[in-house]
Amino acid sequence: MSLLSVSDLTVKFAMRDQTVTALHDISFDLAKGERLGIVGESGAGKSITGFSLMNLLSKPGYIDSGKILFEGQDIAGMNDAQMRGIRGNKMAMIFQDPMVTLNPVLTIGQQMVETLQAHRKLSRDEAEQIAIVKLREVYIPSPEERLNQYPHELSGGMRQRIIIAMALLLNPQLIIADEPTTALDVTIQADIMELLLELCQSNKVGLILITHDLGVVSQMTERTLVMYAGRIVEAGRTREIINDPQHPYTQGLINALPQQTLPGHRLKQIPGNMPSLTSIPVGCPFSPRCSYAVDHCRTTRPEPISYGTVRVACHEVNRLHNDTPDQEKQA
Amino acid sequence: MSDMTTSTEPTLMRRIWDSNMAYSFRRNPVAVVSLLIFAVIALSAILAPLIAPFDPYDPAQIDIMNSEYPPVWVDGSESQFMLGTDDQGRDLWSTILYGTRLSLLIGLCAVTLQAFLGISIGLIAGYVGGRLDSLLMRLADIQLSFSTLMVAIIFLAITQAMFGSDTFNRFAVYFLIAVIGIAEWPQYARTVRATVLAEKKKEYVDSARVLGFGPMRIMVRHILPNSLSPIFVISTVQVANAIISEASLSFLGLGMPPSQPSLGSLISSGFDYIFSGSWWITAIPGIVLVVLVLVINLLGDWMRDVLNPKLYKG
Amino acid sequence: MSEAKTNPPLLELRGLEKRFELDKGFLETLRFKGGRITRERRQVHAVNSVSMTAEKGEVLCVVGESGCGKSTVARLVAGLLTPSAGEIHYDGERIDNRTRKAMMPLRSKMQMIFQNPYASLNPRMTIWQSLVEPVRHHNPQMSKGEVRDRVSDVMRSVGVDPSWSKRYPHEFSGGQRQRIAIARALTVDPEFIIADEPISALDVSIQAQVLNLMLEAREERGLTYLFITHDLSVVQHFGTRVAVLYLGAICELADTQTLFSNPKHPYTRALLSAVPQLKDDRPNHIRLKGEIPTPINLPKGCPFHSRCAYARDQCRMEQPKAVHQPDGSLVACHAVEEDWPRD
Amino acid sequence: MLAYLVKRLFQAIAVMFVISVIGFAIQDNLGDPLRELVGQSVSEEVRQQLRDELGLNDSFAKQYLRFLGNALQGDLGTSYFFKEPALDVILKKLPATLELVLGATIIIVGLSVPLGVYTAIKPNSIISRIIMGLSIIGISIPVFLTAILMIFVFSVELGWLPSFGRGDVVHVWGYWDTNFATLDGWEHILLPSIALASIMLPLFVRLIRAEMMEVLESEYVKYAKAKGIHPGRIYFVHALKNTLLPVITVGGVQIGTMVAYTILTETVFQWPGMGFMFLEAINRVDTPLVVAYLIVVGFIFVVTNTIVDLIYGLVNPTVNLARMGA
Repeated sequence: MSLLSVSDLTVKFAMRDQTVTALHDISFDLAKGERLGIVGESGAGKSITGFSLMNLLSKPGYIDSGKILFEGQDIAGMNDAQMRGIRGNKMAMIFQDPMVTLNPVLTIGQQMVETLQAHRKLSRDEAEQIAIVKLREVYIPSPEERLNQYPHELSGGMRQRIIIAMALLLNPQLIIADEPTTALDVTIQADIMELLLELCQSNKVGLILITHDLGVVSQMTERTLVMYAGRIVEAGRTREIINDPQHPYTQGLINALPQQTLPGHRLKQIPGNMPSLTSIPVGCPFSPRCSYAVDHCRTTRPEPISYGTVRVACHEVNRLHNDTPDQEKQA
Repeated sequence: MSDMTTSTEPTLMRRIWDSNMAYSFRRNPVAVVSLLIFAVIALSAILAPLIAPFDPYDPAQIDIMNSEYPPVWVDGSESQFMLGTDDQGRDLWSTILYGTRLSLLIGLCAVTLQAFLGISIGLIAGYVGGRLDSLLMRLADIQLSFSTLMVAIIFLAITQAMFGSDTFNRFAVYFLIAVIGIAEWPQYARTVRATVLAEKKKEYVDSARVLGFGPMRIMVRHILPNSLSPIFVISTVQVANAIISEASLSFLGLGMPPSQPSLGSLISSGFDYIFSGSWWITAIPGIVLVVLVLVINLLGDWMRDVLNPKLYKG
Repeated sequence: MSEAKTNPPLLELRGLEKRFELDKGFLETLRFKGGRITRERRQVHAVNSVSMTAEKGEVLCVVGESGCGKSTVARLVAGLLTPSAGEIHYDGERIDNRTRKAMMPLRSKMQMIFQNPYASLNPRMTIWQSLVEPVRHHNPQMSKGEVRDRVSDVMRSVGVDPSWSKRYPHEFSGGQRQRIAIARALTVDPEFIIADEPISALDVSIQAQVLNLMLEAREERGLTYLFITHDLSVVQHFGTRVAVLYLGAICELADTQTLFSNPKHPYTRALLSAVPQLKDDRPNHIRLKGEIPTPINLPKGCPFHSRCAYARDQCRMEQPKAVHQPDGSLVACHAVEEDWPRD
Repeated sequence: MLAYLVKRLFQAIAVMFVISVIGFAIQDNLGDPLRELVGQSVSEEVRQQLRDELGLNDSFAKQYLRFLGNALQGDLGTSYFFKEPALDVILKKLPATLELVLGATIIIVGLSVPLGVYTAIKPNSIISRIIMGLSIIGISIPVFLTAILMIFVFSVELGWLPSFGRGDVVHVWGYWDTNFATLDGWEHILLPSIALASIMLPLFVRLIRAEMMEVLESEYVKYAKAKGIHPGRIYFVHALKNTLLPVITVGGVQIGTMVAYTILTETVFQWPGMGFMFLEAINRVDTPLVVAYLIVVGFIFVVTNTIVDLIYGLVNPTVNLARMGA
């Protein structure tokens, strides 16, 4: 049995005079200890997916339909009290910006101890001992002293390490990391990613890594979901998606990277913009920007189909695959 | 991109009607009712000379024998005085109309003065920064910590003592406008400065500087229009506060004289008679004052919810 | 760069420095130490003795991590900040000490594009107003028709639909706004553009659009760019020369190709290795010790010594000078200078 | 820490200096001390001589320095009306005012925190709506009107509570008589305290609510939820502490406003405090007393503001007093 099984998850937002759908029929599985990347640009719905898994959508968002089975239990239908037993305990989350994630008026120790005490009957001393062990695991120098420090006394990279240590406190089954290094510098980013990978592997923790950076996904995960306008457009093994993308959007995303073009030449850009949630086109949401789009694409929404080992939501995937050299030329 | 080019340009009226602000106004019955009540009060105050059955400033129309008649729905009333009369025999309804006119006039003028001073000082302090900024803001802090009312009381008390009460009474309106206007400038200055500092960090200001625009142009054309939301919000609150301040000062005998009563001085003169049972001289102007201030505050609240500016706190 | 000998470079920075005072006012400088009150000023050393040149038509990239002073360099060149020391020369003339009025003629030659497209346009002005304002300001003699033509031309050339004119910035996406911001800079027909992280706030697919636009503008108008970024893959693609900044000082300055094929400074090497690569599964970057120190009251010696695996006593004591290498690059490192064995 | 204190002390002295200049300017321009001393029947020659003796012909600066010197020794002049040192007159009235402010502060602090927190946690409940509705009405009623209304209802109509004065007070120490020792004292202080609190309470409820709602939207509260922390702990440990920080600074400023409002409440309730005294002194043109009041109130403001700043620095870990010092 898989650790996490999401089926037909649909999330809506009740706006001023309409209800918009932020996630459409998201389905995926995650095995125990597996690392999954969710890639997409801003507005694709990747963060909303992350928060839905924690049942932590903030108003006016809500889970409209679908199931989120975690260890066989449906999280989507749980109330807050039931969720509290899971959050931080079996499922932990790492937020994007370490500068604002920690409470500025509580010490690192207080924030770590409270997490432990929320889920286990532990004295403060016992909890602090566990906290120190975990801080050591993330290579925080002199962890005993850190416990008495306030967040503002530490650098961003240090704080993100502490947040990772906090996520590991209760040995969860799954960590959801929402752009964990976007707010950090390049050299620190690489360190944090390496640390996260190492810890997930050694503790056999499942990881869902939400990011916009294909390079990060490529280094960190075994499987990848590519999202566009609230839908999964392509899902499969990371290596295959990076080396041989099937969906025109995934192809466009990879080809648009400067590394994919000779220096000084025009980049292969995807024309147009990501549609806003209120004006998602009928048919395939990517059709207005897609150079392969035919009439059919603009009227009928493509369902995900298996293509080789990946699943792709594209009507034209067969034609496209045969045309790949062409596409290279016209881009 | 295509949906941008095909849609036609809406007219200005349509734009206003469709705007977030107009929409939330229509959806908010409290705001609509408040605006209606405010409009009624403001209109009757402006038209007081036309509506009022008596002229409370005309001694010939006042007869001390008519004093302390209760309103018409109470026993012992006189039908020509709808809301009764005050201690000097003035028709309360007419006096309230004139009093509201004075209260509103002082409130609005004082806020205009505050806004002028505060916005100029706030803009300059925020834009120029440095020593001038710290000096002005320390000054604002000190004045605020003393509270408007305190500054106003001291200032008015001293002017009253210096000029004597006759001269003071003659120019009371101007003194009140001046003192409430000057004493409250820090509220505006701090709010404007805070928004200017926030706006100044934004890149459109840098962009304007790189394009070579002068500081005046940048302040007035670029920064000021973007600082309007908080100015609108505090302006409503400030009008309400100015009206309360005027009433409080008049109540203490440092504002409008009884011969030319504002709502506050009317309440003050009625207070002496409250123990003898003539409650209406205090109660009716009191209700008018509270309703007036309340609707302004409710409008301010609504505006704060819609515009949601980050106001200066502390 | 042999032609540089005959003509002065378009932009030249000589020993540029910028320090920010941390303590405002006399009272804040007071410290209580060892039973006595002493006066001590804390300064942020944002830029330390930076010298570099940009030839006409070049794309000079400045890379580094946050706090390395790259944006400060951009703002100094743009005249948004005044240098604490050093000189800035443009087209052979010194410009850092000019008054606003004296800068005016230069303002139409030198323009800037900013990072955050959501903040770089005045939200209360329509696109048309935003674009017309600079043209009118710099060309008061122009007729209405000429202004209109100039603005319309620029709009078309950057792919801004003229029918957007009456709209306000909030009606556009980030990519569209950045186009408009570029259009605004181009309305005054500049020859030199300072671009401060112009694409880092944008999505990948949009980044490519904006970079292409900037490439086109360079070809069509013969622009010179000072391009500030933290993204090395963009540098490799777009830049002709690169300056790597660390704690406000230049570590390495070289032609893009040279730098990417043969990085010499230990920091440049670490930076290059930290970029996540698409087609390899495992990160194998050079791990740096610790984190970037704060630029307050810099320690002496090489600014990078606290994180450098090769640091020796000399690195802790004296700051390395930038030295020309055989392949034309400029490197500030004792190890490189004296050819210590590395690895 | 010490340097921070020294810094605050410098600022406080600067403010007191400004106040003393204003005070002296008032004294210099308002009323003629000679007339108060000798009346009108004295010849111009004698007047001039007296002026010289009193130093009234000295330069402004010299006179100010003398005024300052006296003030530092606790001599703020002699009240024309009471014929006593002005400072003594004020110190006698001070406890009554301070007890009134204390009563109001207890009401404000005791009610604003729970009400503000409740309305922030459950913004849509009926009780919250009622509280918010009442609070905006509260803001809209001037203090003196609240006071009059309460007198009318509780004293005139119901006859439950007294409408003026301090009632039975018990002597404690020095000039200090307290209301809090007898039932009658409690009855007398109740209405004035409520009236004084009536304008601040809604302001604080709304401020706490707004701050709390902002904090509840913050990333760290969301993170605490994601860690499975109990809502009670999130509200009262994570959110409340962050909420109260800005409230403390506002509170400091509001103390000034509160002292000003004592003038209004004391007038309505004829409370024998220094606000009531101040208004009487103004009507009697008792200049030394007016000036003395100004200086004493200024002193109170400066002290409380300094204390509030220090508390803020101690409570807020991101303001590092030690670092500001060392």
